Amino acid sequence: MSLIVSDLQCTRGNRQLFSELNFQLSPKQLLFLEGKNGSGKTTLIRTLCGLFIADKGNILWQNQPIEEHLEVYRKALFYLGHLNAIKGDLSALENLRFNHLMSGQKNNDDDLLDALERIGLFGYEDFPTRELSQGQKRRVALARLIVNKSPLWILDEPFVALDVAAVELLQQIISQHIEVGGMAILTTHQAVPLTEGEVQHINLDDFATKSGRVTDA
Amino acid sequence: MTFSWFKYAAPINFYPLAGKVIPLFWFLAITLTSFGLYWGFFQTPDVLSDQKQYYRIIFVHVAASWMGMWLYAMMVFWGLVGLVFNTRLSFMMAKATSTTGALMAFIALISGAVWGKVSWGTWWDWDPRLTMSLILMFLYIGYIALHSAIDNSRRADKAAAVLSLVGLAIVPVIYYSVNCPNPNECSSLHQESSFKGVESNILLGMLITALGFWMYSFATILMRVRNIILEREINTKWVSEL
Amino acid sequence: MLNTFWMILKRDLKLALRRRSEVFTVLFFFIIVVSLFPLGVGFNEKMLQEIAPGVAWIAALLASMLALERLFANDYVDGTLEQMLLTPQPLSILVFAKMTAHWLLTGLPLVLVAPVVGVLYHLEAETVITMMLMLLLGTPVLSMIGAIGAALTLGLRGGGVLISLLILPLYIPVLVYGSGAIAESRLQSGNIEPHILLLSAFLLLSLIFSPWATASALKISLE
Amino acid sequence: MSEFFNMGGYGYHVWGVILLALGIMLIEPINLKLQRKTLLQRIQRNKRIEKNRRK
Repeated sequence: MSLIVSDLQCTRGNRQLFSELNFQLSPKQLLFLEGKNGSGKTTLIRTLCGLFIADKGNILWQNQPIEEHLEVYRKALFYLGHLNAIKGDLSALENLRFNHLMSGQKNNDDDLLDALERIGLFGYEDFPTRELSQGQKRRVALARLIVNKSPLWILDEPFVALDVAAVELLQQIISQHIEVGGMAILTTHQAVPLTEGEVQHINLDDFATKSGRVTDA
Repeated sequence: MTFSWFKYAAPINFYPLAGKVIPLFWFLAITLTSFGLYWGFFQTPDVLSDQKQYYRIIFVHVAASWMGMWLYAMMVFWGLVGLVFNTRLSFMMAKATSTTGALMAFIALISGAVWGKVSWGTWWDWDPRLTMSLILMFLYIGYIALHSAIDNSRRADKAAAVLSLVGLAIVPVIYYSVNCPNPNECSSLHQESSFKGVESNILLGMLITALGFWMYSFATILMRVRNIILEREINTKWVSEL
Repeated sequence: MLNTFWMILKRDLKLALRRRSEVFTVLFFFIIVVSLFPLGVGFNEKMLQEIAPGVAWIAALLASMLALERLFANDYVDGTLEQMLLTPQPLSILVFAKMTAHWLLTGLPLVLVAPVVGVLYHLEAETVITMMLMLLLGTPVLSMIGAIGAALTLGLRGGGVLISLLILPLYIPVLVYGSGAIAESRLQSGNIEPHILLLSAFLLLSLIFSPWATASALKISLE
Repeated sequence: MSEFFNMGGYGYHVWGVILLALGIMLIEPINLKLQRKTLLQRIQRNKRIEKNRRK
């Protein structure tokens, strides 16, 4: 079970972002994506999720191209972007339950309530989330990580808008996920201390096409 | 040397090829259109059974409305090719076709209205043919509006292609509903064939003019596609070396 | 798969019930448009009866258009749509659930409020029943074709006006047969069976194709 | 000759349509030519900018 990316090349608009990108991610590995603004971090993440189609290259999950086994891949994938994907009119519990079920996981309200408690929302479970603060909303979204059983996590700037306590908690959650054999891809400058497993770094600036120009197809 | 279609699917190779054939299409367009119109005006009777000399509007009207419909189909075709094979050039072809198609639909609409004025005494009559050219015009406008509302050219191309496909799927239904608004009165729907009882001289004029319009459409579509290629590939090496 | 359908349908309905005003906006828009027409064209009873089918349908087209922009926009803005695209469920089921919710919230209320049109335009009971029947058959088509437009214009500036430009021409068959049947039912020898068959065929056609077309449009818009 | 242009009294309509159609069909390619000219100018400008940058 691993994610293999080979010879990936992506273009956004008329600008080629990166090319000849290769890496492999295996269980108990944590990958940090780095790069300047506009180096294509978000595009790469969207490509890895199968939302954006690359010009060239392969993304293999369990040695099979993801676009051919989308259902298998998406069951294994958990993605969280800048947006929280929560509805202000629904309560924290309702939001968590809906998102959890949608990603094809089993529902158990006790687990969900435990997760909300662990992320620090005890007592807020039934509040409409529009009444929560920015940081609390982010916590509702992050609570999904606690109950999630997917092996591959892709998190785009997960530490934004969190206070110190929440950052610590999230670091713990990620490190636990790695410990039990999970994989994670993160775009962040925040270090995550691991108890087990190894860390990879990829700087997209190293893969940028020199002049940022489209080469002739 | 074998001619490779795949080679010419790349804008860099297609651009010079298109440049070479454009004059040929212009030559054909001018010759055929002038010959068709000459035939239509000089080799045909002045008066048809019930219609006077104004019937000569049809040489333009029929050619333009055929082109309006054909170019829509062609636009959908290129969009579909683009969606299936993900080739940039086919999307550019679809985009280039849309403008010429809209102009043809516009000419068909105006000439149809003038025709209505002289033959029925009114600029507009809700006759199925005229109504269809109006709707065709709307479909072109929708395509162009959607394409120009999206900044990202990749999304614009694909979205417009899907829209045109949906349009093509619904056009037969629209056509039926316009031709037969009351299904009780047209259980045996049939559109009188445009060719029935038309004098062969007139038919010949119409066909040749339509062929000329066709060549004209190719010429302008290729000219526009060359512009689109330049615009979209302005950052590439080969364009900067032109 | 059926589970997913129910889940999304239930959530969309729940959300709408927590913001009831949005449902009523569409309904009152329909009633206002319908009641403005007589003020513009005069109160002649005969004429009102004549124009009622067309007016009711055009008001229905515009009302369902009004709510289309929001069909995916809210989920797009807060990231829910992106998450939905990433779930293992087939996107067309998801889309179909959202269309159904849209119809239940904007199409069905119009069917139920049709008798008001009957009162305002002096229509007979039979005509009103035909109107309700035709609205019942036609409004789902509006939601389904409209969803394609909503998906294509997702997140664009001025998306609302653009949708109408793209989608209104495609509504023509519904308008023609929907109002044609109502007009026909006012005749002594009126036979609306062919209208019903044609509209049902169109409904079936959109049931088959529109979830799929909308799903591919969403993928394009979110790429 | 004038009889021909008169078209049995429908001259304005017939020739109006023909002129309009040919007019549109003339303006379109001219417009495309102009568009092409500005594009080529832009490309030349880009080239100069590039050259100056290298110096």
